Amino acid sequence: MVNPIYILILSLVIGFLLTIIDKAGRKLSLFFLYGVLSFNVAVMFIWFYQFAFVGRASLMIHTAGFIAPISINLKLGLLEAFVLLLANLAGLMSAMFLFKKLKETHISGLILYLVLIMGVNGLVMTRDLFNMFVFIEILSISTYALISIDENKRSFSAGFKYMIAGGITSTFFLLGIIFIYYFTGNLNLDTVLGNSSMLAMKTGVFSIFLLIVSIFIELKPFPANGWALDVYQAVNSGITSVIAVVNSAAILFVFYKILPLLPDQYLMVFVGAGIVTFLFSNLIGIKQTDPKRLLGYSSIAQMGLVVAAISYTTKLNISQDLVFIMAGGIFINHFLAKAGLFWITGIIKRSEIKDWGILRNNTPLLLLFGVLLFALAGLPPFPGFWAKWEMAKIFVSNNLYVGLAAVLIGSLFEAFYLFRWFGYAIKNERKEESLKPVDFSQLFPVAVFVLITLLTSVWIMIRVYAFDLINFLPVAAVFGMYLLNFLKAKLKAVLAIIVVILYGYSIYPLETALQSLFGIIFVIGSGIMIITTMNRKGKISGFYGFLLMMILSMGNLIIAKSFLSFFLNWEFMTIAAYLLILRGKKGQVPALTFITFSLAGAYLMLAGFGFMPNVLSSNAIINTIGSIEIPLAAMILLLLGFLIKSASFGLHIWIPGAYAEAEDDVTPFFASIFSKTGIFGLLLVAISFIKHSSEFNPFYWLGWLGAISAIVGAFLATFQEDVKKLMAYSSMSQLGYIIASVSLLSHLGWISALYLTLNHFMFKAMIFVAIAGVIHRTGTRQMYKMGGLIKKMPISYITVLIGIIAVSGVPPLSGFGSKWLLYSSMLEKGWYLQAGVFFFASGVSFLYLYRMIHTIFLGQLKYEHQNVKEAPIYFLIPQVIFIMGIMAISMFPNLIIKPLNSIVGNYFASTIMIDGYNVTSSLGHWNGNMVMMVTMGVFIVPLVFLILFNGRTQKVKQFNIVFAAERPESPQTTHFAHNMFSHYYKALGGLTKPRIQNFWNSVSEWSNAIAGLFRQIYTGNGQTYLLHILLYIVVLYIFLGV
Amino acid sequence: MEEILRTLEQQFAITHQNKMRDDLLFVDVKKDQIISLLTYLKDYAGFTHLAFLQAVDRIEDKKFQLTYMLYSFQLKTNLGIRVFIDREKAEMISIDKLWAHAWQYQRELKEMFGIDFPGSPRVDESFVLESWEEMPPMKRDFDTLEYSIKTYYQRPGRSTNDPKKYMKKKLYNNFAKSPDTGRKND
Amino acid sequence: MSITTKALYVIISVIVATIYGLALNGVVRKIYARVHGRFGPPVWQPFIDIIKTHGNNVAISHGIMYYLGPVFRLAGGLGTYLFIPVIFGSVVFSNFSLAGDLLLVMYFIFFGQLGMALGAGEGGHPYSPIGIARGLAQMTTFEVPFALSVIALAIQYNTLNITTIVAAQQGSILNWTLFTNPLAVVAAMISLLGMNMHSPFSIVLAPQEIPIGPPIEMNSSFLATLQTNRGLFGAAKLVLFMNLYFGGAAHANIFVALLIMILKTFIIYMFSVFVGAAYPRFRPEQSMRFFLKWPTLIGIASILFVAYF
Amino acid sequence: MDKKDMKNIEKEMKLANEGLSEKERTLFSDARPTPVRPLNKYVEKFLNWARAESLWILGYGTGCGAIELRPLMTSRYDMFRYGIAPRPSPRQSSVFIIGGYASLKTIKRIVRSYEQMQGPKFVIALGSCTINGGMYYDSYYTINRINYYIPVDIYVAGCMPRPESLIAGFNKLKENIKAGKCDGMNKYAKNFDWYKANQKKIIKDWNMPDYNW
Repeated sequence: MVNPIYILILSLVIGFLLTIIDKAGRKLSLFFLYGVLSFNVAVMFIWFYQFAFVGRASLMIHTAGFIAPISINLKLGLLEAFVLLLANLAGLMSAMFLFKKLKETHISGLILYLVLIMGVNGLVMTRDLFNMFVFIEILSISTYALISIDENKRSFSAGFKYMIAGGITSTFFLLGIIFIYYFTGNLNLDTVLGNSSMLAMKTGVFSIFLLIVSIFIELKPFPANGWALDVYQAVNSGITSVIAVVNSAAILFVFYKILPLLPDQYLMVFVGAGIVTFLFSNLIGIKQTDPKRLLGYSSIAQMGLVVAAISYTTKLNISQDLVFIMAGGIFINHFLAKAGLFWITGIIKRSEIKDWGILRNNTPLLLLFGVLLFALAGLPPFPGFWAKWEMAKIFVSNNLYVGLAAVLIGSLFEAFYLFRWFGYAIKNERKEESLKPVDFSQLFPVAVFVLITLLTSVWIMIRVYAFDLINFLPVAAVFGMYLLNFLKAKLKAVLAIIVVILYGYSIYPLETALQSLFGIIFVIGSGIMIITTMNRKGKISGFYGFLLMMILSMGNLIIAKSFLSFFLNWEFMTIAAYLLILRGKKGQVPALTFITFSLAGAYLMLAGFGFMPNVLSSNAIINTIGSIEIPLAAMILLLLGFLIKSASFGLHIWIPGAYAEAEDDVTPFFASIFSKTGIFGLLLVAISFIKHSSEFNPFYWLGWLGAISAIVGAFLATFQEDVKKLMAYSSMSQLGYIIASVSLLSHLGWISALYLTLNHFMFKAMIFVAIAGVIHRTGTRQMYKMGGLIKKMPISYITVLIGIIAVSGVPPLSGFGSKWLLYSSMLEKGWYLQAGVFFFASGVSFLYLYRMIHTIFLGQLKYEHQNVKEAPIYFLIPQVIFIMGIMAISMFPNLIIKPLNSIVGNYFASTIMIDGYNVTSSLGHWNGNMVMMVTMGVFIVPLVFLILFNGRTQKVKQFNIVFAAERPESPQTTHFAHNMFSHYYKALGGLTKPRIQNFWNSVSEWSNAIAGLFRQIYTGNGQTYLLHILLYIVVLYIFLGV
Repeated sequence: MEEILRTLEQQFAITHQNKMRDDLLFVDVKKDQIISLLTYLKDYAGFTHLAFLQAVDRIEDKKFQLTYMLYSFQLKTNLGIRVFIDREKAEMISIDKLWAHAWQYQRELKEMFGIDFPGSPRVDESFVLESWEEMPPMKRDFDTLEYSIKTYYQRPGRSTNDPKKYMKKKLYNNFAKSPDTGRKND
Repeated sequence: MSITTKALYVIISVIVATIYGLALNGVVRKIYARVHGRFGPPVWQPFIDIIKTHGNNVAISHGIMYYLGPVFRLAGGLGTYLFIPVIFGSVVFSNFSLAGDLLLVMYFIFFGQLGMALGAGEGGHPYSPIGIARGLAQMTTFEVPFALSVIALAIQYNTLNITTIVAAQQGSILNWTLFTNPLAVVAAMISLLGMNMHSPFSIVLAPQEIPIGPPIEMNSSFLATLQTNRGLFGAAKLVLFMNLYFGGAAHANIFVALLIMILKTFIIYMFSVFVGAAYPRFRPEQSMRFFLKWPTLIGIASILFVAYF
Repeated sequence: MDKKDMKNIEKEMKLANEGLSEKERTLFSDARPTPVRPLNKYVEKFLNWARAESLWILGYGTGCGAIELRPLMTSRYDMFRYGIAPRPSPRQSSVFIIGGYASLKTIKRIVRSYEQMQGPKFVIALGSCTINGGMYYDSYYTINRINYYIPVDIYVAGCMPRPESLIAGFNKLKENIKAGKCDGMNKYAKNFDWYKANQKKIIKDWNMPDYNW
């Protein structure tokens, strides 16, 4: 066991000797530098191992042979070891990253670096206030100097600002020490803590305040942090990551150490200040386009959040585990991700996030970048996610709603700018020149940190939350497919199908009633749909992994046993969906919209789950939710979250872009399967609600919302030229039906909802697959550019025909069943006007359905499509399967009605009678089988009649039409397709003005404008920054109310 | 009006003037002066409206007579500008820059008389005749009867009568005796 | 009941309805002519027309969907008719009303329209989709007052079963929906104008602007099929309205009941004929706005009336 | 006949459609019209009666004579009482009234519309111009004899004939139909090449298929 004091000693000794060693060559001095840094890491690793796994008590080191408080003492406990391990590792890695720089720079750079790391180590370990001051000064001075390692004007000026800020905080710190010494006669932290009653009076608190606030200023709270931002932007990336991460970690630890001095009642000020910092830094962050400055804002925000978390946990005295997950989670997340990202900015060296498309050329680096970015955005399975989860729970249980809201809004801002950045890296229009090969010395640190991030995540999932292996499957799938990247696409598709089948088989025993229905949709449906993707050629890296991730996480939703597991998989699903949308040709903006809305939904749900009671159960929550009473607030928040996924009116902005711009064979997944997760969520909430109905019934309003979604979706679909957008809005409309029928909360209503869900799943899947085939063959999404394809693609046409009959609810196909159930249940419930709206909506749906089938398949075939062939077989297989499905349940409605009746029977008393194929509700009856028979009868009779009576029937071609005695000039001018419903637009188009779109646009504009306003406080002037700091301290003092 | 005519005489070398009515005058002008004349009339004299542009085949003089019929809304007067161009090399300056709609007249003249208007838009497209391959049919040296007989299968047995005589004989035997027409015939 | 008897009954029922529907068309043409001061075609002219179009010895077909379009249309008419019980209490004329209720009938109307729209679409003539686009657009709007009126009925009679609705109206003339729920009847009758596509809502077929609209390419037997459907479908719609709003046709003697049906449906039809003869045609957007204004408000009022008063 | 012969015959039955560009040829049917064999005598008689009693005229006024069609629909002449009705689409009409002189430009449209009508179809040529050119006999752009281009069933002479004459023409047409004498469609099909040659002789820019189905 090496005494950690040797770290300090060795660093100092080597530091002083370096000037001499350097005479023997830079190699030797570098060897010594790395040697010392590695030594630090090794020592800390051993100690960390000892504390964490062997269970050693924490170590007190007394210097100068005296016992504290007479001498300075150092403490090395689990926390210290942990922080120092990370800090030293970051130090070593940063040094590695700076290898080239250190080779060239003046020897003082190396010395300063060593001293800086030594300062950090000391600062973390020391228990003496004055000693702390000394170390802070050591740290600060070495930092000033290192800032200007690049020797340009901006870094000098940044260093100077840093010095001013450092100077003033040091002054306050010193003042605080003086006062504390005056009151307690001691400077040893433990002793002072022991005598904290001596500081309970106003002046005492003031002295502690001075102490803490100076440390706090060092942590760059908003708005007194202008100096720090300049530093982040101007300084060499390696150094920045040290400043942002290592320095911050040390200062933060000091803050943590001295925080207990402050009486509990004053801690809330720092919680508030931290959250304000988090919110506003992230808000300003959305204005940033320079990646380093952007990361700077993010750093500041994250530090604010950590400060808030630490202050709050200190105030609440909650269990150490939670503190670790909450504060530590955010901290470690920030620590690893930020360091890594700063390094990557150093590698890429592009000062505009728009130019980051260059990253695409280097897959490993892109992967590292992605992992770090997702970690920073607080997505699962990374530590930040768990921290936010716990934070939401704690904040809610202590009624700190404003704080929670601020944190979540801030997180959303952060996610927005991070994903915008990611979007630019993955996708933009420009062609990028190839990236220079990255030095191993630069890549290695990033890789190490990514690895640590992942390991930490896994560790948290297994050790802290004890998740089943099944929850890892989505992530495992991604990595598995990444490893199998060398395989051909078809092989991968087959593999994916096998995985899905095995997965479905393995979760089948876990499923009961309602779960099996959604299991069919999520798992079996996906399995069928994967066949479509087999048409792809080449390797198509990074597709099947995300697809599997989405499918498996959707499957996990239905068997999730806890809210956390549910939410975790929900987030996995969102991530996978985001990445899949981003793959589309013009996927950047839609993907950003999607992830922003999805994350907003996720944060609402997070808050909602915060309100939920803890459940520990061995059964899936969908089965146990009935016994849990969901508080109203949670219900509303959760419903909002689910409504975003099911693209309800007002929250539907993401849907056209996401559906349209995702790749054609992926869109069916979104439209037919992914959208059902929102419905599943709604059912989850509703099941609890029906068992514990409260006075306020959100579902009544949800019913109206569904009706409005249905009608607005239908209207919007009617006026689209883009077939995929048309179908996207159609989905919105159809999901409106489902939302409304779920909200009926009645037996018939739920049968209707589930019937609609299954029906929508099938017809939307087959239509989208058919459309994908058409787009694949014709190469356009604009409907008016197609036409007459029935002759070339008859099977696709039949699919679409059956699909639209099923959508529109025309008997005899299954669509009518859903309409009959819907209206019967609505009238039964007394929702008369809603039923009227649905009648209107289903009428309007004819418009867009006819428009779609006519403009694509009927009318005039274009010259350029004369040689188009039927869609590839891989597109046809799923279509045929779904056609058979639709036909089966149309012909034999009992196949579906009976199971649904028994499923819904678990929640409501049955109100329908099933006699043979005759279904009787309290209002009317419907015999699907007989309808089918009669329809076939009345169809065949005229057909036979016509065949018999028609004279010589000449088959003619497309131009053999009566064209007012002229001949058609070209198919383009003869095909009536573009702006087909102009007359309808004239009459009712006013209803489709993009009001909601405008609303969200103005939300984003206002956020931008406010961000711009706040950003203006950073003038770049050192004196202003100084003023900020002083004013900030005054304001904080006033808030403290001492 | 007088003033305008005077200006025309002084500035544009009008060769001939003919006043048909108070509000209908014709002037003849040389081919090369037509643009400047029309410009003057349109921009200064208030003859803003080009009513029509048509041609007469003066085969005896070996000339085409082009008539630009202008109208002034202020003076409420029609003014015909006549230009004689060579029949053999029938070519005229296009005035579609002055009156955009003139291109249509010029296109018609090109089709019916073969008068070319270089630079006029779409002047070579067919105007009313589809697939016409003969000489321009309105030229007086084109024998339409001969063409019709050659092309359209005359039905034998058709006879032609002078309407006036025929009517007298066939239908209105006593028409001449009626007091009304009788007096006129005298 | 054996299948053969049922089939026989259905055939009788269909033939009666078709003949009645076509004759009604003939009568209406005669009436129009008399209004104009003409003799007009003979009443049986529609039958001759159908025989003649069927008798055409050449036909052209644009493809399978085109071929099936008229079949769909007639199947739609047949089906709509067959799901309506024509005469209350009659076995012969009960059709297949066991298969479903009012909702089924309302949605089966679309079956023929959709099929026809597709068939006409394959014809490739631009006027067809123009007519269809107008027709569908107009349909979405006139369905609204009708649907509202049907909802009002469902509230009033607490059922969607047509036979039950008719049964509830028996006894006295004052039991008719016409008198028990006049607002719903007004709304429905206005939407009937749209359904019948008489002027002022005849823009779909607009012979002057888009010659005859959707069926412009239809010829020979295809056209004859459509003409047959015109009679049958028209009769089916009128029978539906009679059942829902005018007490249906019920009498112990089947022929008297048929007479009642003929009388009632004739009067219902005359309503739209008179309106059609008196009013000029709306433009598409005008008719859409019209239906969504007063008729819809009346429909909502009828719902509120039965639901809350 | 073996299969090969059948194929050859089918090939001969195809029209060349030389007036169309290569690209357009795929968009037009190239089938040749064939004469239709009559059905059973009594059936045909019955159908002829129906055809005669339901005459749908194509609403296409080809010349100045079209002005005489309007009064027919008014209450004064009331053609509806004879079962005559206007129809906007050639697909659905059975009578084509050539309303007076037919210019070269019009004959193109006449041929096209005539061929688009479904048989049996009848032609009434109205006015002297359709018979021998009438007063336009020497015009460079007006055809003289309409029956060189499409078969004509009834001529109504005059310039212009009054609506009464037209009704008389209709009644004559009815008689002829009932007597089974109006077989213009088959005549056209049998003498297709002759008609086509005549048409193509005067229509120089033939840009339509040889038979407009």
